[in-house]
Amino acid sequence: MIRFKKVSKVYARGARPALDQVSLEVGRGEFVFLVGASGSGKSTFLRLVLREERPTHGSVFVAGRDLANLSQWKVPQLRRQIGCVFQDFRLLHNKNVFDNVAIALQVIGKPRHHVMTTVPETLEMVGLAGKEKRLPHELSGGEQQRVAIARAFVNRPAIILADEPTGNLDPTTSVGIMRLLDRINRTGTTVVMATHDDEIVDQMRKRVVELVDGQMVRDQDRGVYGAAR
Amino acid sequence: MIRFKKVSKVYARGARPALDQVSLEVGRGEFVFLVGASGSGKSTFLRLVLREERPTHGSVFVAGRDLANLSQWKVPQLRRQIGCVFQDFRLLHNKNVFDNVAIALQVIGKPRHHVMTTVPETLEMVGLAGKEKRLPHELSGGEQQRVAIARAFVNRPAIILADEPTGNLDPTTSVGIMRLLDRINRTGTTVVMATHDDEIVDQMRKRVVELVDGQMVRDQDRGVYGAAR
Amino acid sequence: MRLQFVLSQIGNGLRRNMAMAVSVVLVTFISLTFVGAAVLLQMQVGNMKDEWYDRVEVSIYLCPPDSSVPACAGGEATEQQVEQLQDVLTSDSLSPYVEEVFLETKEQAFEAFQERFGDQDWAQRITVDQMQQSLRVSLVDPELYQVVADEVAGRDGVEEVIDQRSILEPLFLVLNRATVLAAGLAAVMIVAAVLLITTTIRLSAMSRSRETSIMRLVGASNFFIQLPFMLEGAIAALLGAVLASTGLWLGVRSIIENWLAESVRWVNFVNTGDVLVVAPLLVAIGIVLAAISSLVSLSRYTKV
Amino acid sequence: MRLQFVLSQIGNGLRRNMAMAVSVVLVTFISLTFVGAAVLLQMQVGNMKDEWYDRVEVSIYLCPPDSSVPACAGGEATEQQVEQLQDVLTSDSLSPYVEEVFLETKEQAFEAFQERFGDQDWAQRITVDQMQQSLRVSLVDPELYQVVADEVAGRDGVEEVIDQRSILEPLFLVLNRATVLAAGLAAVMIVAAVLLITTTIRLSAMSRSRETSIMRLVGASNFFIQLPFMLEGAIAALLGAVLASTGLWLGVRSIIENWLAESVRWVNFVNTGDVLVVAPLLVAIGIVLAAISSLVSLSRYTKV
Ligand SMILES: Nc1ncnc2c1ncn2[C@@H]1O[C@H](COP(=O)(O)OP(=O)(O)OP(=O)(O)O)[C@@H](O)[C@H]1O
Ligand SMILES: Nc1ncnc2c1ncn2[C@@H]1O[C@H](COP(=O)(O)OP(=O)(O)OP(=O)(O)O)[C@@H](O)[C@H]1O
Ligand SMILES: [Mg+2]
Ligand SMILES: [Mg+2]
Repeated sequence: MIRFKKVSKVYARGARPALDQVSLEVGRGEFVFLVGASGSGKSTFLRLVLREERPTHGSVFVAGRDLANLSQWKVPQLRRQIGCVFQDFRLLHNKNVFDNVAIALQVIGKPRHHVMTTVPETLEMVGLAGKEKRLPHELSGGEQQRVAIARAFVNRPAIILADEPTGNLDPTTSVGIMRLLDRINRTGTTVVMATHDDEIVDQMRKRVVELVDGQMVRDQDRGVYGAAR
Repeated sequence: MIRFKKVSKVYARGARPALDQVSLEVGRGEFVFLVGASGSGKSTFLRLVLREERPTHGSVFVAGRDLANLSQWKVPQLRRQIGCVFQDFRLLHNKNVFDNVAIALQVIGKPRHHVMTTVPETLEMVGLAGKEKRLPHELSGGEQQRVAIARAFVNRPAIILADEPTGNLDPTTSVGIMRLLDRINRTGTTVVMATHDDEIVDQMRKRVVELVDGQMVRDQDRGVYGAAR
Repeated sequence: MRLQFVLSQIGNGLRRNMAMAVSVVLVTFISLTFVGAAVLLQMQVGNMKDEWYDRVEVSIYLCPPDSSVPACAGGEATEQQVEQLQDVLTSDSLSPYVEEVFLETKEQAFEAFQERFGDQDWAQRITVDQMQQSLRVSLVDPELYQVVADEVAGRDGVEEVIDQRSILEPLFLVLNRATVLAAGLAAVMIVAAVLLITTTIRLSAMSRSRETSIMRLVGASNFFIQLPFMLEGAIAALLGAVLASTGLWLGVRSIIENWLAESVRWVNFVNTGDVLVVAPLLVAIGIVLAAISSLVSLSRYTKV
Repeated sequence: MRLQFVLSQIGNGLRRNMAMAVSVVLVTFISLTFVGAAVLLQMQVGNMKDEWYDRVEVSIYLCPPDSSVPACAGGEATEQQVEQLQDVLTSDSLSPYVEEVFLETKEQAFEAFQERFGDQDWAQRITVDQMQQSLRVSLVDPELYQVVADEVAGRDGVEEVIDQRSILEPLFLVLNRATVLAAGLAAVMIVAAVLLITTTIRLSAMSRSRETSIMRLVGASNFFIQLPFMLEGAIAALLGAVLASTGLWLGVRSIIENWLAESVRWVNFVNTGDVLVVAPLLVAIGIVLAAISSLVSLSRYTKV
């Protein structure tokens, strides 16, 4: 699903690379934790998959396509196959829960009846049935993150990228979010999640990829957070 | 140093209160952890101390002053006695480390020679000596948070408020930041820190105040994160 | 679903940057008003040239009895001299240039004089004899005045040859200067308008950067993201153009049709009909301005 | 330390919103140019009133030999009639209104006529006898013309009484209408300028909201946070005012001093000196505009 071939990324001239010769393959339906200290390049990895950035060296393949050959106007097509979840939720404050999720279908031109059936279905799945009319600030942090996950998942993408989705949440709420992502993963969706949260990683026992200063130092099946320390 | 007398805060009409009848006293030189689930009112508590918000009921006293009687133009004076640290660092991206710290002295009109001596001193203390000329993105997350702490501490405030200062940092880096805050606390500065990080709270064994849905449910000396669960 | 979504986006944008949208409308309004005014002034110049250059003639003033000009030392022009001059003007060498020759007698000159100055007190005491005979020559091409003048000037009985066009030149000079002034103001204002529309779009993009980044994240196409911004600019520019057309129409109606055209009857003024011709031009300019500004600002502020 | 800090903030702000700052300068420029033009036009009207209303007189035209007016049925005004009229004008009842009475003889009228129309061909054939005697009365208060006219009109030997002021009225009408037009354009542009400055400050505040919130956090006073924004607006407005003054100066120099004043010598035109009087006014208006806009936008966008 995602393949990195000796990918390096240098942001500013002369700075040390944010990613350094990373080669990695993530198969369909896998669940991968990306761990590493702050600044180790986790977000950079995810941005390369989304083609928000282009690699300085090496090539990135997503869903079988070489992103280097992808012309600019086809990037939206790529992104429709990828759902994103962030630490800060990134919801629209002035739109209610339903609209926040519906926007993902509206901008890609889905017909009205499709939106009307799919959105409630997805909200039901993430456990927000009955809260369609609430505004984001009327929800708890955990609920807001569920809205964000619903938005990422509503058009059934092949891949979900999550950048520290539990970073703003307390431990109890975090566990709920992890259960939800695990459930989505079981539907066959590939999930790549960057995180600092050692408890969660240790508990889930999934594949763990560790970055240190942009280099991949560990790729462990059913791994734990701190193994390399 | 900080005294809350039956403080309630309701944001939007009809919503449940973000803080509900909270009474609390924090003495000079204390170190207090504010814990609670997402949306339990931790940030609201800190915003009330900073007078970014005004309480709906009750009164807030900071450094002996009743914030209700504080006229608008005296608010800056209040803030000069309070240093703030946030999860997202809030540094100026286009200014280097020195300038980011110096701004806290410049805006309150300190003379040049005072800036020139105090800033390097503080940077030395937080362990950033020699990195004065770096821009924020050339630093690791932990180092950026140290810059933010230096800025909060550079004019020796009586109080430091920290809103999830380790939320964006990996466990190892977080421990370093906590040591630094502890050291600042030992100089006699009152520290109030909102956090989700159970490991850190359990490890430090300081006073813990827990909020649940805006209500104070626990105030424990040398407490742990999960005691009330 | 999509159209409705785009429309709601535009509504949001305009409402959020109300002050900005109003100032774009006003500045476009003023700049296009000047463009329109410049065009109308040039139409006026064209009108007057068309009308007058056809009618204007070369006047060959014939010697009066008591002229002080040396060429008239021989006294009043004789009938024979007048006939000779008419022959010269209709001869083979000049006839290609001359369209018509016409002798204005003293009586005719007196009539024209009374028509122009008749309401003045002293004019009533001017007599027919104080008037002067002249040959009025209309030319095939008014620009070739000099050929005729060279041939006729200095002949017996000719006091002075005058090209009536030269009397009109100062008027055209004033009108042309006014055109330049209006065009200059229009240019400055258009620069301001382009900068403004650019900034409006930019402001709009900035204040909606969260929405935009989220839309990009969920796979909205570039066009879909940029369309609302472009339409916002275009709507504002369009409103400005409509206001400018209305302003010009009202101006022409009140200043020219209801006032100047009443008091100065001998000029063929531009009218509100001409404004209707200019209006589509203004609208087109407004839309082009908006389009250019959109391209400039959007490529910078909302890229994928 | 503080001043330097504020200056660097302003520099940053202006650089970041270059397009916006330029459009504020241009729009302020144009709007203040119209304000200036309106003021100069009114100065021109004032000039001309001062100069001409003092000089204008009531002309009492005396009967010529061959007048068709019934009052002159008795033929040319006799010397006795003229003396009687002079007596009336200097009598106790009229003397408070009349400043000076002066008899213009036919010769003097001829001279004045030749001076005005002398370069026209037909004027050279007008004789002294065709001119007309008149009494020229200058009034203490030109507004009280009617008192004198009522007393004198219809007496023997008086053909017509004319208030010269009425000849000037159409000219003043044109100038006043031009003033209204300029003032109207100025008003629209000033609205645009205020909206623009407001939006510039707002844009500036938005694009620096991170800095601002951080400065607030570390205890910067409101004034210290808002000062750079206010100064940005003021600098832009000031530049606009300076440009407007320069524009008016150049305009007056090239259009009036080098052109109109050369060709129309009988009018006391406004000059570049007057522009220097108007300039400080424009600067003051610019600064007031900026101040108002700042107050409006800053209270909304950078509150503590
Ligand atoms: N836009 C950018 N321009 C320049 N340098 C950048 C940029 N984004 C990230 N970097 C640098 O690249 C490196 C890797 O950053 P990245 O955000 O990928 O780390 P991360 O693992 O996500 O860290 P965190 O846990 O703090 O989110 C860091 O040194 C950072 O300073
Ligand atoms: N500006 C605001 N307007 C309206 N409601 C708000 C606002 N800020 C916070 N709230 C609401 O007040 C409640 C408490 O919010 P607060 O930010 O204090 O919680 P918190 O404990 O800091 O949560 P977190 O751990 O997510 O930061 C929440 O229900 C939130 O939705
Ligand atoms: Mg990251
Ligand atoms: Mg919070």
